[in-house]
Order: sequence, then C-alpha cells, then structure tokens
Amino acid sequence: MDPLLTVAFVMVALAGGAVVAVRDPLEQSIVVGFFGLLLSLLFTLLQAPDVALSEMVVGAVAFPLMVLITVAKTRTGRRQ
Amino acid sequence: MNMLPFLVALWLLLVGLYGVSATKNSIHLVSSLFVAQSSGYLLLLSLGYLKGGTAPILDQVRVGSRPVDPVVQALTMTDIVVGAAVSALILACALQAFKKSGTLDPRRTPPMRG
Amino acid sequence: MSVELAPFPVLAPLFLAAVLAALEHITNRHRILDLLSLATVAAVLVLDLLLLKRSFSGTVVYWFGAWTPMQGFPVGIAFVVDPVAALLALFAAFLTAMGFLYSWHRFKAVGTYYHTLMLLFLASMQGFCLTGDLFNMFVFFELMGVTAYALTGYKIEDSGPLEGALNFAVMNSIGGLMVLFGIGLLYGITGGLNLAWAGAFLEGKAGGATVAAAFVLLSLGFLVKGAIVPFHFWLPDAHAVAPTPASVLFSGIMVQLGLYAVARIYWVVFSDALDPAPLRLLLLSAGAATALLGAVMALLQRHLKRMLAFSTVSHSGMMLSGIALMDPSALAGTLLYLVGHGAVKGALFVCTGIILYHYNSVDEETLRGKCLPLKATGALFCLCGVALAGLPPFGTWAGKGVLEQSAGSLGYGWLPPLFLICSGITGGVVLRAGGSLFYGVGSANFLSSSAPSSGKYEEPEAFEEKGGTPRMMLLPLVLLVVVAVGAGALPQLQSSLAEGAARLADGKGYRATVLKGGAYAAAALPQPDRPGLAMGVAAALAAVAVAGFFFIPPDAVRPLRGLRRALEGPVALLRSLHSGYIGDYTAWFLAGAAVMTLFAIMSQ
Amino acid sequence: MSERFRIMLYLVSALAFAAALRAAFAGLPDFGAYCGAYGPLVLESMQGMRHAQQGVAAVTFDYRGFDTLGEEFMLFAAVAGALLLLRRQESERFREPKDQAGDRAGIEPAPAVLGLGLLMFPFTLLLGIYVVLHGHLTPGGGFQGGVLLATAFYYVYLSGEYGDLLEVAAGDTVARFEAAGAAGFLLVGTVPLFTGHRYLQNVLPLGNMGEPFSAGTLPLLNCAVGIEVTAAFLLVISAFLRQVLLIRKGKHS
Repeated sequence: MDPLLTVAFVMVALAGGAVVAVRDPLEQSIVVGFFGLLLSLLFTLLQAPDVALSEMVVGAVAFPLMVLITVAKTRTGRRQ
Repeated sequence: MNMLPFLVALWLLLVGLYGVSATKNSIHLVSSLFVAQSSGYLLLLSLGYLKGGTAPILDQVRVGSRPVDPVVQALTMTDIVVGAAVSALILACALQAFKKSGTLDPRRTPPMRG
Repeated sequence: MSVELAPFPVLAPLFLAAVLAALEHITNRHRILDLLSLATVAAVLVLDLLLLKRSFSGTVVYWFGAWTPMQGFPVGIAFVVDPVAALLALFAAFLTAMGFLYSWHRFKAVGTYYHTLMLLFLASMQGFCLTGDLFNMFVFFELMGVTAYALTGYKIEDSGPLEGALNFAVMNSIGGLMVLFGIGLLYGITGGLNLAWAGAFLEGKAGGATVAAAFVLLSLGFLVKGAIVPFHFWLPDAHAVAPTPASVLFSGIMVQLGLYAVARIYWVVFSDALDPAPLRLLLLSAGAATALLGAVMALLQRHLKRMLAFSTVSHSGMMLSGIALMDPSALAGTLLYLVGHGAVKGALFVCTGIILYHYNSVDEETLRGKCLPLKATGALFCLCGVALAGLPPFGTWAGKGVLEQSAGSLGYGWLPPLFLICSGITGGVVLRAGGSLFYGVGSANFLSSSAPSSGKYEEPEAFEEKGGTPRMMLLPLVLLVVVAVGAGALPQLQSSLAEGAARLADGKGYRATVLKGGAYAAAALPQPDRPGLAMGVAAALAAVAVAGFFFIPPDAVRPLRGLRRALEGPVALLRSLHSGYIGDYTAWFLAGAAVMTLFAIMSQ
Repeated sequence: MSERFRIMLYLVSALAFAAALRAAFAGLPDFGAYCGAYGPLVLESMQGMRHAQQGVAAVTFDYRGFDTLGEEFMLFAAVAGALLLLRRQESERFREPKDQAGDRAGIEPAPAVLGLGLLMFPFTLLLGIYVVLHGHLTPGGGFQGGVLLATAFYYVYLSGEYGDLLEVAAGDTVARFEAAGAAGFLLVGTVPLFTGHRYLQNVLPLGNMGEPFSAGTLPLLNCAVGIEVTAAFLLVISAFLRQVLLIRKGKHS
C-alpha cells in the first residue's frame, strides 16, 4: 500500500480519537474541523475529489460552525 | 491482505460510539456521533478503491490506469448529507433543551425514567 | 402507453411538502394547509389501492430513469411492488390520513412545519415499502428518521420532547450506521445494491462469515427502528412525548416497517445463502424477550402514552417472533396482526390525545375518575383494550390466531402461551387505565404509582374550544376501530395476505421477476383456515383478569402485601435499566450488536 | 447503571464486536483490488448513452437520481425540522438586532476582517456558481457549490452586517427558493412522463461531451440542487445564529 495512504489513514484514526478525547466542546469544535480536513485529504488520496469537496464544506466548515454557534448560545445562557 | 483501511473505519465507529456512550455533554455527543458517521464514508470509499486508480472523471484518466468505482463515491456523498442533516437536528434539540434545564448534561436531563 | 403509478405515492407527498413549506408564511393558511395535505393523503390512498390491485395480478417493477438491467446487471433503482409492499404502503397512508383528521383545524401549528413534515414522513414510508434497492431503502430509512425526530421534538416548550427526540435521533443514527456497514459488506461481496441482484448473486453459494455479518448488520439497523430488546430504549422516550398524530404513525406503522425490512432482506437476499436454523433461534429469542419485557414494563407505567409505547415494544416483539419462524403462513399471520395492532394502537393513541385535549394530562393517577364525562371515548378506549388483547373479531385476534396455528405446527408450542401472557398483560393495563380514568374503579395501584414519569401536566397540543370532544377527533377513532374489526372479520383479507406472504417468502420468484422481467407465476394456494375463537377469548379474559387484579385494594388482601414487598427489588431494577440516558442506551446497543454478530458468524 | 459498569460493558462489547467485524472483513475483496461490475458498467455506458464524463455526477443524477431526490428532501426535512425546533419559545422575546450589548462578544469587527469579508463575498459567490455549473464536468456539483454559496453570504455576517442577513434569511424569499429548488428537481424528473418515458429519464438533448450544456438533464438537476442547498444552509445556519443574536430569555422563565 502507498505509504502516503497509510500515513493518511493513521492520521485520520488519531484525529478521530482526539475528537472524542477532547472534553471541552469549544476546543472540540476546532478538533472536529481539523478531523474533517484530514478526512477530505484522505478522500482526495482515495481518488474521490467529489466526496473530498463535500466533506470539506460539511465537515470542516458547516458542521464546526453549527457546533460553535451552539457553544456560544449555551455559554451566554450560563452568564445570564 | 491489507486490512488497515477497514480497521480504521471500525476504529472510528467504535471510538465515536464510545464518545456517545461516555458523554457528559450533548455537544460532545454530537461531535462523537460525527466521528462514528465518518466511519461509514471511509468503509465505502475504501471498498471501491483501485490500486493506482484515478478519479472517475474520464477526461482526467491517465493512460494505463483505471478509474475507481464512482458508485461508492455517490453513495458516500448521500451519506454525508444524511450526517449533516441529523447533526443539525440533534444540535437544535440540545440547544432548546439547554434553555429548559440549564445544562447540557444528558445524564441530568433524562426525558423520562423507569 | 399508460402512465405507471408506482412512483407517484412518493412523488405526490414530496411535491406537496415543498409547496406547503412555501405557503408557511401566508396568512390564514391553516385551513388551506389542512385541506391540501388531506387531499394529498387521499390521493396517495387511492394510488396505493390501485397499486395493490395491480400487484395481485403480477408484481409491478418500475425502473427509474428507464435504467433496466444492463447485461443482466441492474444499474438503476427499481420500485418493486408486490402485494405486501403495496399493502403496507396503503396502511401507512391510511394512518397518516387518520393523523391529519385528528389534527384538523385545531392543531397548534402556528408558524411551524407540521404539515410539511407529516407529508415528508408519509413519502418516506411509501418509498421504504415500495423500493427494491438496498441503498434507496437506506435513504428512505434516514428520511423517515429525520422527519420523525423533528416531529418528536414538536413541543419545544417541554424538555421531555426535546430529550426524547435527541435519544431517538442518536439511537436511530447508530442504527442507520449499521445499515450502512451492512450495505458496504454486501456491496463488497456482490457488487450490487439491488436486492434481487444481491440475492441472485448469493444464491447457492456458501454463506460464510461476511454474508452472515452483512445480514446481522442490516438487521441490527432495522431492529433499532423495530424497538427490539436491547435496542428498544429510545421508543418509550420518543413515543410518549410526540404529538398524537405522530404517535399514531410511530406505533402503528413505523416500528413495524423496521421488522418488514428484516423480513424483506432475509427472504430476497439471504434466504438461499444462510443456514436458517441459527438465525431463527437468534431472532426468535430476541422477539420473545422483547414481548415479555415490553409487557412487564407497560404494567409499571402510570404515564398513559408511555404505557402504550411499552405495549408497542411488546407487540413488536410478538411480530418479530412471527417473522422469525421464517414460514409463509406465520408471515401471513404476522402481517394480519400488524394491520390489526396498528389500527387498535392508533385508536388508543387518539383516545389519549382526546384526554390530553380536555385535561392537559396523561397521568393515570391524576386523572382517576376525572374523565367520566367522556362517555364515547371511554367506551372505545376499553373496547380497544380487549381488542389489543385479541378479542374476536378484531384483526389482532385473527392475526395472532393464524400465527399461533403455524407456530404450533412448526413445533414451537411455547409461543402461543407466551403470546397469551403478553397480550393479556398489555390489554389488561389498558383496561386498568380505562377503568380508573373513565369509571373511577380501583385505587392507587402498587406497581405504577411510584413510576417516576407521570405525565401529570402536559403542554396542550390543540386549541381548545368550549363543549365536548370535536367530531373531527372522534372520526379517526371510529374509523380506526372499524378497520381493526374489518381486518379480523373479513376472510378475504386473510386469504389475500396469505398470497402476499407466500410471494414475499418466495425469494427466487422475486429475483426472477425483477431481473428477468418475467410475469410472476403465482402458485395456487389453498384457502387458509380461519383461526379458532378459543385463544382470542382466552386472551381477552386474561386481560380482564389482569385489570381486575389491579382493582383490588392492595392493602386489603394479605398476600398482596407480601407480593408488593417481594416485587420492589425487581421493579426498581427494571426501572433503573430504563434510565433515559443515551450513554446507557449506546452501551446496551453495542452489547446486543456484539452478541448477535458473534453468534451469527460462529453459527454459519 | 453506574459509570464504571457502563464503560466496562461498552469496552467488552466493543472488543467482541470488533472481533466479529474483523472476521467479516476477511471475506471482502482486498483493498485496492475491487472488481465489482457496477462501476465499470456505468463508466462504459455513460459516455455513449449520456455524453457524460463525470462518473460520480452521472451516478448521482442519472443512474441513481432517485436516491438524490430522497437526499434533497432529507435536507429539506432537516431544514423544516431545525426551523421547527429552533422557533422562538413562547417565554422568549426578540431583541433589537442592532443591540450590540450583552452576550455577543461585543467587539466591533476589525477593519481587516471587514475588508476581507467584503472581498471574499464576490469571490466565493463566483466560485460557488462555477462549482454548481460545472458539476457534471469536474469534481463538485450542486451540493458542494450550494454550501459554498451559502458560505459566501456568511462573509456578509463576518463583516458585521448580521442584522441585514438575518432579516433576509427570516423572510419568505429564501424559504421559497428552497422549496423551488427541491420541487424543481422533482419536476425536472416528471417532464419525461408526458412523453411516455420513465420518471427521471434523461430525455433532453445530450450535447457534446465536455461542454457546459451536455449530458442532458445533469446541469439542470445540478442547478436545482444548488439552489436548494444554498437556501437550506442559509436557513439552518441563520436559525442557529438567530438563537445567539436575537432571541433572549423572557422575564418569566
């Protein structure tokens, strides 16, 4: 197997573990974005540019954005 | 045989579900579920991969190499939409529930017991 | 060339859902939305009826985009309409119509997407029933899920619905993930997504671990929807808090569609590749455990909708046991039972909806004796209680009778007594609640009064008006009871379902019809025997006995006091299992998944 | 269930499940050696029959177009559901959109951010439109381009004009665009029915391969999806944003 692919797979596995291991939602939203980015990189290596683009816009932009907004709302709620 | 891709998919599934199972925060839960869902994408794409293959776009195929399976890629794209839709709904639920109970901890706000 | 009808039961509600969403902002839209959505459901009902009629003369195969099989390989998506698919689609449309009738003009739907979501839900159920493609099934499974989560969380003023929707969404997404893994494995082995193709590819080959795992993973996903132990935890959390029309659909058909999917993929894809004996054991034990646990948990509830939800769990287990026998006549009985149960359970949920409409509560203890003015509702509620137990001539009686006969002839003599116990208990708790609510019988009962979920005060879901129950709420109730009677009383339905079940169970015939396009050659079936009355009457008597047991004041009789003390421990344990915490549910899910997958792989 | 028991149960089951799936994976084709018939059949037939060169787009919008219809409506349902769940509770009230005090971080956007936002807006907009329109030729398509387009509008938010953006997104226009996109996909599929063909059959002129107007209905469906997805993401994200920016706790909750 292509060493580049192997590295990408291992990185994704590690990043996935990191997302779960990080307990603070705010930090987690950043790690999730990073995980999404790595995934889309891996998908590019797997010759799936369409999927990579989808994963980029969803996994690295839209999903972390929604998480961030929810974190923002729930934090302000605590202060009120 | 090389099982690494499938095992990574399995790892993402189990670690994601672990996050769901041990979660103390609904937002953490959604992110963990997101990790679990990406295991499905990985499994499908790894299945359809061809060694030395190229993307299934015909004007970009190099001479002597074959394009990889386009079907699994289409399936994965559908699944990504599914994941996004479900995550948005769960986040919306968690957000509104937070307003009622003042906490994101699903252990302290079970819908019902017993 | 005449227009083929097959895609329209999906397309019509999808289109109207988009139109209604665009109309959400116009003023005075309440009546327009009600009218348009009811008209759509009526159109779907007619379409499904026509499809059902056509499917009896031959399975309808519709290739989208005219992508008929290429060199024998299906590259497109097909709808395959056989009698069972059409019948379930028809029943789903009927229950949706009842839901819309119930919510007619009164439902609090200001500035929300209630009609849109209900129509999308209808479309997804239609697609799920009619499709012959595995991935398409997954798409509709998820569409069904997404709309159902939103409908569950409809009442955002309460925290129960939101948390219930969250648990529902997470568990079903995990189930969906299992389906996706199953699809992946199957695609890896067979290279196709069409059910018939995958079945034809596997036919005659040795099964092996991968095929067995594919079957179990697919089933796991659908069994989550079917609320089978230990994947059932989400159901009471969600069904108990959803608005009434959604509860009718969830308990009446959505859960059962999960079981239908298991039956469909088993017969079409795996029946000629896997050894049926261990799978039968696996599904049968899961079904029996579900039936028992659901019944016992229903006994322990005072929250009416939660009690009905647990009763759905129990009945779902009974239906899975019927499917697990892997026999056409047992399958016919199960289908008949599905229709009978769906109508009765729908009627019961409409009754609780009416109670909620008048009293803003669904708590058995709070409402004790307070519902006396609701005479018609009370009578129908109690009637549905005995119907749920399986009193002749309700559909539940006929279905269970057929099922019990075939279980006996297949050598599973222990199933009929199990069914008797479970339907006695689930019917009995309804009678208990009916007695105390509408007639003020009995006093605080020692099993359920300590239940932590009471439903004492619920947000109203409809605009209340002065006077009695609106006629438009009683209409679906009456119609549901009529259908429940009709399902059992008409022998034609039984024989049609026997034919439908025989065709569902004929994997080879299905594959040939889809792949080679040949007309389906139906084997001549003997007229099935009508089920006996004895078991039905016995179950109804058991229900009355269970209800009567709870009407005895527990402190008056000495043995009851001892029983109460002896039961405290086990009851507390059962309650603590249903903790409402999603982390627990996930752990149980994975435990069940591991046991089932390992067992299936080792036994093949 | 105690914390420790739950984790133990999970770990033991996870090990067993992993062992079972590992055994199941052994029966799969080797990584990189997949030889299923589906993909090659599609890739061979799409050139001649559809004048299409993008395999994934051909599968998504033609061979398995009906799946994509379900997928569109799933997004549609998610939007309806999110708007339903994120509606204002009766106990809550709206506050003035211009009110900067209170719980928004309260920092005026730096000029650089403002400038960057204004600069990025047209650029991302164009990129999004390009990705949608070339979905049947290059990687990308209605979905990816749609999300990009929605992102473009959020650069406006970044440059501080969120009041205007939320006003636009809250109105009917975006919601109608979304409905139009979803219904448009569905209706494009019904056109062949009037000439006696199948639903979603690709009956439009096929054009020359590689040109913007080729492969029949593919560009049209891509555009419908693009409109739907743009509007859907605008609606969902603005529903979330409204929670943070405009909705306040009422006095009695």
